[in-house]
Amino acid sequence: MSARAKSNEQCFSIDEWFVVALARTIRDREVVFHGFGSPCAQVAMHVARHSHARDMMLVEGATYSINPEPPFIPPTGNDLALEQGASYRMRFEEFFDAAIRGDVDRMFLSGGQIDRYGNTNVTAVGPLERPKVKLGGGGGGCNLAATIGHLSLWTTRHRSGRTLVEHCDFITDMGHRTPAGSRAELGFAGGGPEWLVTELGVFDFDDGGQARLRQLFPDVSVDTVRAATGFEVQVASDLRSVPLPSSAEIAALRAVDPLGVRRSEFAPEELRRTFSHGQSVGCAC
Amino acid sequence: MSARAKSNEQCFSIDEWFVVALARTIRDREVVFHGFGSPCAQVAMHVARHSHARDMMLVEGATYSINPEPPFIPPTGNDLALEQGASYRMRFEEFFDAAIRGDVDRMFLSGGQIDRYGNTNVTAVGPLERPKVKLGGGGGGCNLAATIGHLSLWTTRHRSGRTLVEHCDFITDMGHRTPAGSRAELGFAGGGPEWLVTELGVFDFDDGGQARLRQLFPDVSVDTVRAATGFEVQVASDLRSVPLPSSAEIAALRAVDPLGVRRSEFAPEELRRTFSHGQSVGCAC
Amino acid sequence: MAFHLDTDKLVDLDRAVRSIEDGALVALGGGLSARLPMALVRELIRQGRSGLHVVGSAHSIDVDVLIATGTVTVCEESYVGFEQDLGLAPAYRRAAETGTIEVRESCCVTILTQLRAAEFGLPFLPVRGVKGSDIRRLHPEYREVVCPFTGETLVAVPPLRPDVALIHAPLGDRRGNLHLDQPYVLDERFAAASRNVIATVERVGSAEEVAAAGVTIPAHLVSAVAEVPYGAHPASCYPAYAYDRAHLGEYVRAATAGGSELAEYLDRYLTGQPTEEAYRKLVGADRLAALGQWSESIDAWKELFR
Amino acid sequence: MAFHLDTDKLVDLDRAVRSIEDGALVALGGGLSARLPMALVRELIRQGRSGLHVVGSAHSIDVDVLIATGTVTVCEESYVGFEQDLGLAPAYRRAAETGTIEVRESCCVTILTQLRAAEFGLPFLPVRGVKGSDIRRLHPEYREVVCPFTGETLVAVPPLRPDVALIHAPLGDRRGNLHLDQPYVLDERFAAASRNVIATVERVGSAEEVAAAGVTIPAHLVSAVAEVPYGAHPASCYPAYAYDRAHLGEYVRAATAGGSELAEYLDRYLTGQPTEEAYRKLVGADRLAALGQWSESIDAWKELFR
Repeated sequence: MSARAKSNEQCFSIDEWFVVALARTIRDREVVFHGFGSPCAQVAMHVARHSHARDMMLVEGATYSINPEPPFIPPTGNDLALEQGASYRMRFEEFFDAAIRGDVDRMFLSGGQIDRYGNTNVTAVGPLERPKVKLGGGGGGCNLAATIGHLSLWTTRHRSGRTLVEHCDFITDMGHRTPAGSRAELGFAGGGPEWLVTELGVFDFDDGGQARLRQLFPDVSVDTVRAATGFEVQVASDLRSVPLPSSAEIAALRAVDPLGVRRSEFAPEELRRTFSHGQSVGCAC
Repeated sequence: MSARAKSNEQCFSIDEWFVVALARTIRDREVVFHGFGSPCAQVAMHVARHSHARDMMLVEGATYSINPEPPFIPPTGNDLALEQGASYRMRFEEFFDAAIRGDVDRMFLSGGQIDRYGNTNVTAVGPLERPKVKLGGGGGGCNLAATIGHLSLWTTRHRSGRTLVEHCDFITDMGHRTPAGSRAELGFAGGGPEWLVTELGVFDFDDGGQARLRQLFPDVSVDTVRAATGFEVQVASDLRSVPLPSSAEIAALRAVDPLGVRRSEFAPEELRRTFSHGQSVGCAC
Repeated sequence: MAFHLDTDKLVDLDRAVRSIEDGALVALGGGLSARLPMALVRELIRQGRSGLHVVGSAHSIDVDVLIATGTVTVCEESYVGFEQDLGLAPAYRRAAETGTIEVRESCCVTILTQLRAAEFGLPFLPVRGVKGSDIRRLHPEYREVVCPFTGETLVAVPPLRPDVALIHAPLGDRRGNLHLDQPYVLDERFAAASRNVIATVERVGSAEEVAAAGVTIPAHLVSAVAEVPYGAHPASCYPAYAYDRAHLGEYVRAATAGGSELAEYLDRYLTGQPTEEAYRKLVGADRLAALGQWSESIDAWKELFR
Repeated sequence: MAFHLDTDKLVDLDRAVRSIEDGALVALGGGLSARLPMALVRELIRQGRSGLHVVGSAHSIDVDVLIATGTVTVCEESYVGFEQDLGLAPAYRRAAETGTIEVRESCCVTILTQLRAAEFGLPFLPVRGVKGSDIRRLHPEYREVVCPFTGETLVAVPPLRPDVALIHAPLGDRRGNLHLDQPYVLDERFAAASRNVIATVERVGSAEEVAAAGVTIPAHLVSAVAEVPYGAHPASCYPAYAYDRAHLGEYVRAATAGGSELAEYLDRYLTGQPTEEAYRKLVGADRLAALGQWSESIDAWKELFR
């Protein structure tokens, strides 16, 4: 590695730090899946498998290939690039059956709306009969969310104020509790949302299944989070800064995502946020 | 074909005529299946496909291969010989699903006991708790018999007097009616037994679902059939001789079954019954 | 259902599509922007089909352009869109927001389960996760069933038996045997659950060639086959070609603008081209050939996605 | 269930089988006299395992010899026997007739359905045909369920989750990827529904070799792999070898006779041979090699079956 490249890894942007924060929600030896149209989660899984979770089983989100070594992450999820070097390629139903019977440990999920219980809406904003925005839809999330071991939620649009909401207009994928009841009441074996990572900070979920702010990016204040959040923000007593990414993580990320597809999830103004290992904010490199 | 071979086809034994009679229960363009351990039915299907039913779809009974051209029929049903030349090899579940949803038109079924409604017992003779004879078991027949279009039943042990019985000790595969009800009452889409071919003659089934003698082999009398049958024998008003096999059918049969596995179904004394096209009984060739 | 036993099912695209009736329940093969049955979709539009009820997992331009042309009445896909890259599906979004189509959004697992009910010959099958989701509000046809062993209440879903599944494959033979590369998405299940399968193939090969490549969907499930090179364009059909991201971008921009811009796109690429040959000519041989150059090097491949 | 993520699962046969407990619910792979997991069966007998509950579709010497040695308490196969050729399964028949085993004879479709319930993570699934059959009398655990759409009463069956599936494959790798030739019978379903899969393979190859041949059962479903040449003998394992009809005949004669003749067979081939190597030596290298000569000519193949 050249001195120039090494130096570059001292310096990173919010999309990179964000992806690393997502990657760290994965534990080693977990079986992990991401939905399609989720480049941040997709890149995060590859980063994890090349850093702290080398023995995880990575299942690609639309090719169902296992542990591929893609030469790059393409901007579409069902692409042959995502099967390169895979040890096996599951059939569609082979993956979904495994997930429904409880053999998949973690899934990444996002949403146009997310509420305090981690319920997510990817179906429609506004009234169902005449929605203000018809979103793309949930893919397989509705059933998967019930049975997969843990969910890592994320959004890159927290600051908009429209994403973390008091109530989802439509619950596509269940979090910890919906008007229909809790997971226990519905008989769901999956543990539900464990983390919610946003471009402002990281939430976990308390015993009542409600989101709780645990970590902040260093250029973000609790007030900023409160202002951007539609539900009352609980703050953990040990609130701290999001741990810095390692050089190895940054290197892995840049290697797997040379096209920068992860960046498509962020508003352009967010992408100006850069950091370095030396100073936590406003890297000039 | 040599003159000698041609002459031989004028002369045939009961196993050959019997298999041809079975073959003729198949209509062209039907999808047809035989259970394993059923060499007569197995050979009959190949005979049909090489004579009057060239566009049938033949599904081998334990390899689920479609339209194979086996170099010979081996004495075991799950053998690679039975996949040679197949246009496709179904998975186990692919075949069973097709049959259960109604895409298979005909199945051959036999039984250690068969009653007048075409119910068959391949499970146990005598009381269930302490059977006199534990038979092999029904494979997939119990569900298949409910939904496959038509059943061609057969037995080579009619003369024993123990096979066509008043009541089956155990109903493995349903015919037209069991103590649980009729097919219509149970909601079964399959038409049930259409033919019952024995080494003595051929039965069809009347509107009430009861077996009715339609054809006799020429060396068999109605009294012989009555003596060998545990239920009252209904005789069709147009009772006639089993139609003779054609030379082409005999040739097809001998080509596909050079090992004579079909003969394993018959008692040795039956196999002495030979016939010819010129004279109907007691061929001397 | 009922197997298709004809030994020669090779027909031209026009005839293959003519058998599909207005109002048909149509399953769309492939997924996202891969192996979509676009030639079949274009021919449906050329023939002015209407009232279709489309079902599938996660789809993009196939569904959106059918909606843009007023071909669809009911949309029962699990997702319609262009992922993060190109965003929401413009025509789908507009039609849903203005109520010109009925959205019966479903979940991949539920669709799979309903296809299995048809494939297994069962009158219902249970699913679990729908219970916590508002997806259920979009499906008043769902019922409940109590497990007789555990007492658990599950959601019961009915069989899904499409009138026809539209599938594009890289290779097939005249009998209808199809070879697909993975991911097969729902194509195998569609083929087994649907009354008819109409397939387009990049190339018709001999039965031996298809058998050697591997039969993914057997002939007895397929009712008609048409040979249509680039029949998935602008979706990918590996190993032949990658997707045409620039074309998808052009479509999304036109469809987002709507009005005359969308009409222009539709006229230019669909109604204005009487045949697939004309469509290919319009797109351009050079452009199509470039999509096949993904295999030359990683850099060439990457270049297609910049 | 729960995936098996270890990267090296290669163990010796003794250790592989030691993990199976007395009383286990054991699924037997292969079918009739093809690809039966005979080395695993022999090792179970050598280790004196007892109380097994065996499940499978149509089987022969594997089940019969387990019963002959008193290893089985409950038999839930759809068929046990030697087809028309060699007839009824002697030990199975005797044990059933004298009540020394519990016969829970089932139907292939019902077993498939129960395995699917486990594979799909559902607490029950419906079947239909059992209603007209006395097979139901052998299964008091079955319940009924009414279809909420049609009102039809169906039989509800519970999931079948074997503790372990025993599978023999012609080729596998150290991670546990298995390549099988068709027919796979229930092996794929067993692998997905069972808590553990213990596999023997004719030969361990590289991951690349197995991938090129085609992975039928993926490593994450497999808990242990042992390399055992002729591990299916006297059943077949194509393309390596045909079944040993003479040996099956020898077994059936001894088992039919029972008493000292059966004891002699069991001592000679099973308890008297401490390892598979000793078993192969006893059967004879020439005999085993002859079973591989099926591919030389049709006549050579046929000769094995005369």
